[in-house]
Amino acid sequence: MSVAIEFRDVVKAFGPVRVLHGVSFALPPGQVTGLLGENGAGKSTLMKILSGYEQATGGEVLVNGRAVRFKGSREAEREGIVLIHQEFNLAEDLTIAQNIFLGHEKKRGWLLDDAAMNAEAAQVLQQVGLRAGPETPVRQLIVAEKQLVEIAKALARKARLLIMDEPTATLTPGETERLFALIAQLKADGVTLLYISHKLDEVERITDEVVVMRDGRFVTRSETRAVTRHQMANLMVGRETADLYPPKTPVPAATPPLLRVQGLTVPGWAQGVSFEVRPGEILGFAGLVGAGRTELFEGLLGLRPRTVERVELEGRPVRWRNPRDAADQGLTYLSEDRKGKGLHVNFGLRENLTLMALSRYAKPWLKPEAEQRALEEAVKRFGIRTGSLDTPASALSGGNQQKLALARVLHPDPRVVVLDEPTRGVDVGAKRDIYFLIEALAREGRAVIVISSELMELIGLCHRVAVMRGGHLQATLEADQLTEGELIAHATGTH
Amino acid sequence: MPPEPIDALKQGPGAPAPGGAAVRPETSTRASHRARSLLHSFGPILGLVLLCIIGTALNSEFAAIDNVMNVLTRTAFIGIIAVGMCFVIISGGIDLSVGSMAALIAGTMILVMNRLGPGLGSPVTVIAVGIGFALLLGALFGLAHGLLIAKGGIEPFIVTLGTLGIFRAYLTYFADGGALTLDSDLSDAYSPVYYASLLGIPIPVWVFLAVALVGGLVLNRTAYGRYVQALGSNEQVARYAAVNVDRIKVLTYMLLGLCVGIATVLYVPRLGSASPTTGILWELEAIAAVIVGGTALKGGSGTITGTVVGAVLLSVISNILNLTSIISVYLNAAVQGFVIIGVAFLQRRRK
Amino acid sequence: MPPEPIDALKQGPGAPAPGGAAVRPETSTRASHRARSLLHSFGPILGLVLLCIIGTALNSEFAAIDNVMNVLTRTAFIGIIAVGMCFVIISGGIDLSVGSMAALIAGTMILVMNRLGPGLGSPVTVIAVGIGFALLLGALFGLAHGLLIAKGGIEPFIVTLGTLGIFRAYLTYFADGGALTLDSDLSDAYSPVYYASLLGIPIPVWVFLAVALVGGLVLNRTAYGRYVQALGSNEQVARYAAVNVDRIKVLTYMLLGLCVGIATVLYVPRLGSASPTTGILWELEAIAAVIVGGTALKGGSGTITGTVVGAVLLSVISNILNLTSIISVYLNAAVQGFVIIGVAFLQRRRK
Amino acid sequence: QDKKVHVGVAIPAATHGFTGGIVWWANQAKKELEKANPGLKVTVRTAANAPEQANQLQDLLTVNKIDTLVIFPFESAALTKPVAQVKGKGVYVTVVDRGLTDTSAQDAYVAGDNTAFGKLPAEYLAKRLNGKGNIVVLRGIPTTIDNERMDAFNAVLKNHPDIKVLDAKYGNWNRDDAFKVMQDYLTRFKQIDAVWAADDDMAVGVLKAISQAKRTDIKEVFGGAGAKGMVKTIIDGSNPLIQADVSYSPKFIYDAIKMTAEARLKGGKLPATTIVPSVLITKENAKDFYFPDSPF
Ligand SMILES: Nc1ncnc2c1ncn2[C@@H]1O[C@H](COP(=O)(O)OP(=O)(O)OP(=O)(O)O)[C@@H](O)[C@H]1O
Ligand SMILES: Nc1ncnc2c1ncn2[C@@H]1O[C@H](COP(=O)(O)OP(=O)(O)OP(=O)(O)O)[C@@H](O)[C@H]1O
Ligand SMILES: [Mg+2]
Ligand SMILES: [Mg+2]
Repeated sequence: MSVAIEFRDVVKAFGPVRVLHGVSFALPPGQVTGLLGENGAGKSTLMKILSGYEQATGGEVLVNGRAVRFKGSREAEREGIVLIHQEFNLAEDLTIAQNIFLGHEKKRGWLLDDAAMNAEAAQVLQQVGLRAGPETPVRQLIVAEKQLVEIAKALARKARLLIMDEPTATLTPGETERLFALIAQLKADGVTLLYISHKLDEVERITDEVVVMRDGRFVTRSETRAVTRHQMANLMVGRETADLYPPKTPVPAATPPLLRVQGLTVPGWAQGVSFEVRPGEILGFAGLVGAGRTELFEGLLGLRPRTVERVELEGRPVRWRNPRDAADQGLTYLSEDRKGKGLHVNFGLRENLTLMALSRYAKPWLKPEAEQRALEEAVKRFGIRTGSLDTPASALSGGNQQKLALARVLHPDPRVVVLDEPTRGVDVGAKRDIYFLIEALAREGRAVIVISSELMELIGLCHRVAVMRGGHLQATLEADQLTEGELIAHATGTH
Repeated sequence: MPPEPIDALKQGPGAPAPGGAAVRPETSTRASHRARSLLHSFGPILGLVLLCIIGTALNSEFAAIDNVMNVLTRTAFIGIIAVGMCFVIISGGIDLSVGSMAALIAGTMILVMNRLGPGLGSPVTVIAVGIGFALLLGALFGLAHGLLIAKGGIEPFIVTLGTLGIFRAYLTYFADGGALTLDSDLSDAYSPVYYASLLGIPIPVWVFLAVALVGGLVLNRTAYGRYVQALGSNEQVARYAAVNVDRIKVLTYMLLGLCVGIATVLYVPRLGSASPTTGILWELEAIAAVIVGGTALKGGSGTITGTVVGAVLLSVISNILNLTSIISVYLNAAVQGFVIIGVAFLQRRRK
Repeated sequence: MPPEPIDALKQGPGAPAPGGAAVRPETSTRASHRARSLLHSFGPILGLVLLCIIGTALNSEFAAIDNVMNVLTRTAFIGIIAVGMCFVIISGGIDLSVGSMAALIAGTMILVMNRLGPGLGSPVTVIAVGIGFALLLGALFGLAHGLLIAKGGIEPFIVTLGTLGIFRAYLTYFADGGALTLDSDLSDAYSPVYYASLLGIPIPVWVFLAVALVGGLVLNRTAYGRYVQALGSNEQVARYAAVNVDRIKVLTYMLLGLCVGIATVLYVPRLGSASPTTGILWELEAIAAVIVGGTALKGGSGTITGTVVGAVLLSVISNILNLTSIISVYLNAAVQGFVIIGVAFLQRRRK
Repeated sequence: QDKKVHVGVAIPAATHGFTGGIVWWANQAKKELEKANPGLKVTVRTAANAPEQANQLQDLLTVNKIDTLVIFPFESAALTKPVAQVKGKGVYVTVVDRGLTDTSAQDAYVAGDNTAFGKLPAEYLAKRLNGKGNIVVLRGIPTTIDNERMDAFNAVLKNHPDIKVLDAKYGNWNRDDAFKVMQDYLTRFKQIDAVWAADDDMAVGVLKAISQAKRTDIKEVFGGAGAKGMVKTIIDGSNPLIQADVSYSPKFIYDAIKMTAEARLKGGKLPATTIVPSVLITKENAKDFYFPDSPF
């Protein structure tokens, strides 16, 4: 029933860029293995080879001792190997059930058996805890819901080896717990699991063993019990890691707010939310999936229909009809949906980086050399790791795409910046850099708003945290009140 | 759908109770979404109903059964082609050649039947062979398109723009610039296929209905139809889901070719001839029917019902214009233009 | 310049990993990437060169300077429109109305000039006013398209299919079904704009060149051009990236309208009249020039150079067909079709 | 005969029956004349629109180096200037059918008679209806020739106040469009006495629509141009609705090429204007207008 896997000297090159330099290790059947490594270490690539989405350039993969060479994902699935992709692979126009069964439709004679598929989809949706009906078009789902659909899709395949590539990057603790329960269930059923995550607490909790990769090479493996989180981080980055969070610089008490929002209502998502943020302050937004944080800020920018009593920037009332207006006045927003809203994946890195600040380079003609210099700087500042500066953004690893997206919204040099899940899919080392960067932005007198599903991140970073529940602003906690328990209590309404 | 409770947020990380995850507290959001998408798909129907009211007001003959049958019958050609076109557009492709293809199929079909006529004896056999030939040729042309697009990797627009010229040129060549006309005894034997009725409804309308029904069934109830939608929605996702993308593309263009063949089979008995003017601008009409029917040109989703309504709507506009003289003939095309834009406005997509 | 190694996250005491630089300046990847994209963009040029060789082989006069100038001059209309169309297609839109729009602009421009003729005295003033009027009208029509598409939320295909009919209908109406002809003294004064040369190169070629250069510059070297590409690549992402999507759309259709206006300004002195058949199928030619030039119909990216080459290539094909009589006149369109598909095959995208 | 003559022939492409006939007759002339005269070369070009035809004139001049041009202009006004340019380079120009707006741009004019094309059917139908009845009209494509014919038709009917033209819509010289327009006329008008289809192609669609509706009120369908199918019907008397037609044979392109080529070979000239008259075709004279080999 269980599947044992062995990689032997697996090599992968995209054109002449080598990303895997001969990876060898074995996975015993029936246990949960964590796969660790920095952004761009080659984790996703190796998993795509294992599950048939990419072909290795050299070396071999053994399944239960037999060398295999999958020409497509279907062949891998025949062996019971299923991958949950890091990036969503859903057809937006189709319904949830249609996506779950795409390529594996149930039929009765010639015709599709939609009733059976919807029923079964409802069942797996229930398992992952998604309450949307199976006939909901995927287009209508929010990011976290899409992630759950991806998980449901893999479950419906009845995998014997299930690979999860950062399944919780967009999930809040609630769904994460549910997922862990599922993982435990699967493990008990004898399924082999491979778990990739940059959230080391999760890795510590659910894996039996960790494998560490660095720069396209296998580095080491260890029983999870035998290493601490700190040691895991060190193994990943290959050096001693320092404190994750910067010290908090206190905000001068008397400063007037930089941004003040009063009575913002996004019909169906958020009701009468008011908040303010001062220069130099980092304001967090906490809440469960469905709390309406993302939509609140999309509404603020005019990306959704909304009503608002008053928005003030530096005491002056402003009216934003679209993100352009907001950007012109010094507010930018990083979306949580990297692929769908955050990056032009077909564009080059340079074009992506400068898009929001083009006026700086157009005098009146764009200066590609200046843009190129800016890219080189950003690559250095944000630690974007890439084979070449001359590739489309789609060739970056997930975490590096996130860094690029972050670089992009900071490029216009905004006075207020709203970061929705800024460290989604980013490795510990880079996370630390991003935290320090956010702190530095605040110290320069900017206002930073961080929406995050990682409570620790909010606690470690923010001066104050606003908690939302069911579209309402529940409470705003000051630094001294910030504890995990307190946040959860407000977010879930059990306070 | 019963309103969903808002209680789901009550669970902390420690207690993953049922419904612990993504919940939609606002049922009204979804309901309004429904309403909007209903309006979206009812846009063309609404437009059609409005037009019919105007038509009847302008000329009471408009609603007469004879006129209705005339309109439906003449819609049949474009409608049948539009059903095939709907698949192609949903799959993310386009076919500009359908008018020329219809003309060439009609022409060669006539040539073949005239040639066989004396030999085969019974006109019915000849006609049966001719029909088979037309359907086969349509499927073959579609196959050629599909292969050039899927295997050759050429843009559908280019491939079919090319064959648009090629098909019409060969028809002109075969017809020596004139018309190809079906021998009169064959023509007499064949004409019931267009002119006869069954239960008071003309044959072409029956065929149109059948094609639309089968089309709807294939699109919504078969794996192939599902793949067509997946392909148009996101080709990469379809590829990842192990859908044989190339095969689906080829099949889709063949399906359209077949539809063109069927339309031609109905067309030939009408006038018994094919000439270089046959089928001119049908591609635009067929594509317009699909798009007016609510399918996005980018592909991904669309409905056969919408397409059928779109095709009928376009015929009704020109029918109404023919039934009245209130507007200068010079401006007929302008009226059509305004109506098309107006109907599209009724079902515009929100941003 | 060679990218510098980025070591911020890397250089720890633990592991000065081999090749630890995050950026590996694999020049060879770049080279092969370049090579491929070169082939891609050289596809049309290659096709053009091949065609020119064939042309010269068939008739040595083909390469004569007179013929070359003739071909370039006549490419100017479509070429100028195609430059504007290139923007629209890259932005993810389409415009089917350009032929009708050109016809209506030409017609009303002639009407205006004839009306002004006696009053204003100097023909030069009249012509200047006419030219200004044409450009303004083009921009206004583009504005109307842009608003209906961006603010009205209607598919570009539908909007411009509608105006295709509307523009032509109004021309027919103004012309009373016949032709509108420029008064002969005005016509004489205006004709140098088409027929005169500067440094041995005809004026329309200069204008074409200027439009293409400005177009290329705007597309690649201005913020607006970048936004157009961003919009076509992914509208949603562009919106989130603070691109004023509606404004860019409106501007893009206005730009195309302006290009149509410029083309018309060159067209009128050539034939001195406009009729309901003026500009028929220009939209197809302009779109074909853009697509043959390597731009994808789905938008996102494309080049002005490719578009120019595409437009010239299409003219050269018919020029060569005019130079020889080896093929039945009926089959001209077929030859064009085969060549278009062939050229597209040369630059097909790998999967 | 040593004299070398290169005749360029510029005509519209074969997009409907009549132009199909033009192309066929032009090629017929080329075949016969080149065989008969070794020094003669004829180059035929067909164009789909006015600008393309203007392009072809340039190409004929600069590349094919013609010295004589026979042109059936796509449109009179639009081609006046391009033809004038060719003439300016010393080429002998014969214009066929559609006169240029500036007659100094042509050496000779061989004309069809568009006025008669509209006048004859009007006179014939007036007589046939005894000066009283309802007529529906199908027009071609909006063009100047279509206007000329329609105006001539209306001018005659002015003298017959009891004949009513119920409506005149465009059928685009196309069988299918004519079929639809006629169907709707039949729905709309309960009493129609005659149809002027204004083109034999359109008459085909009109006849089918009438026979489908099984209407008996219509006494006559009058086409136009003398297509072989129609002429044959008149000869055979096979359709009571078709009794007459007006000649407007595409053969005049053949005549024009032949006259021009022969005159040029002899170094002569054509008369400034030659009108090929349009005549009424009835059962009596139909045989003279029947060319079974032509596609039209
Ligand atoms: N299609 C591609 N073309 C070129 N290079 C690629 C491509 N896909 C991935 N790479 C490169 O391969 C390397 C490994 O990428 P991979 O996605 O496997 O990293 P990862 O370990 O999953 O990182 P992350 O934690 O950020 O997801 C990266 O340097 C990336 O730029
Ligand atoms: N398309 C939709 N149709 C109906 N309800 C929706 C839709 N999208 C989101 N919702 C609901 O709107 C509410 C708020 O959305 P959302 O989950 O994005 O908030 P959030 O706090 O930003 O969550 P996240 O942690 O994912 O950022 C939720 O109840 C969600 O279920
Ligand atoms: Mg990854
Ligand atoms: Mg969110």
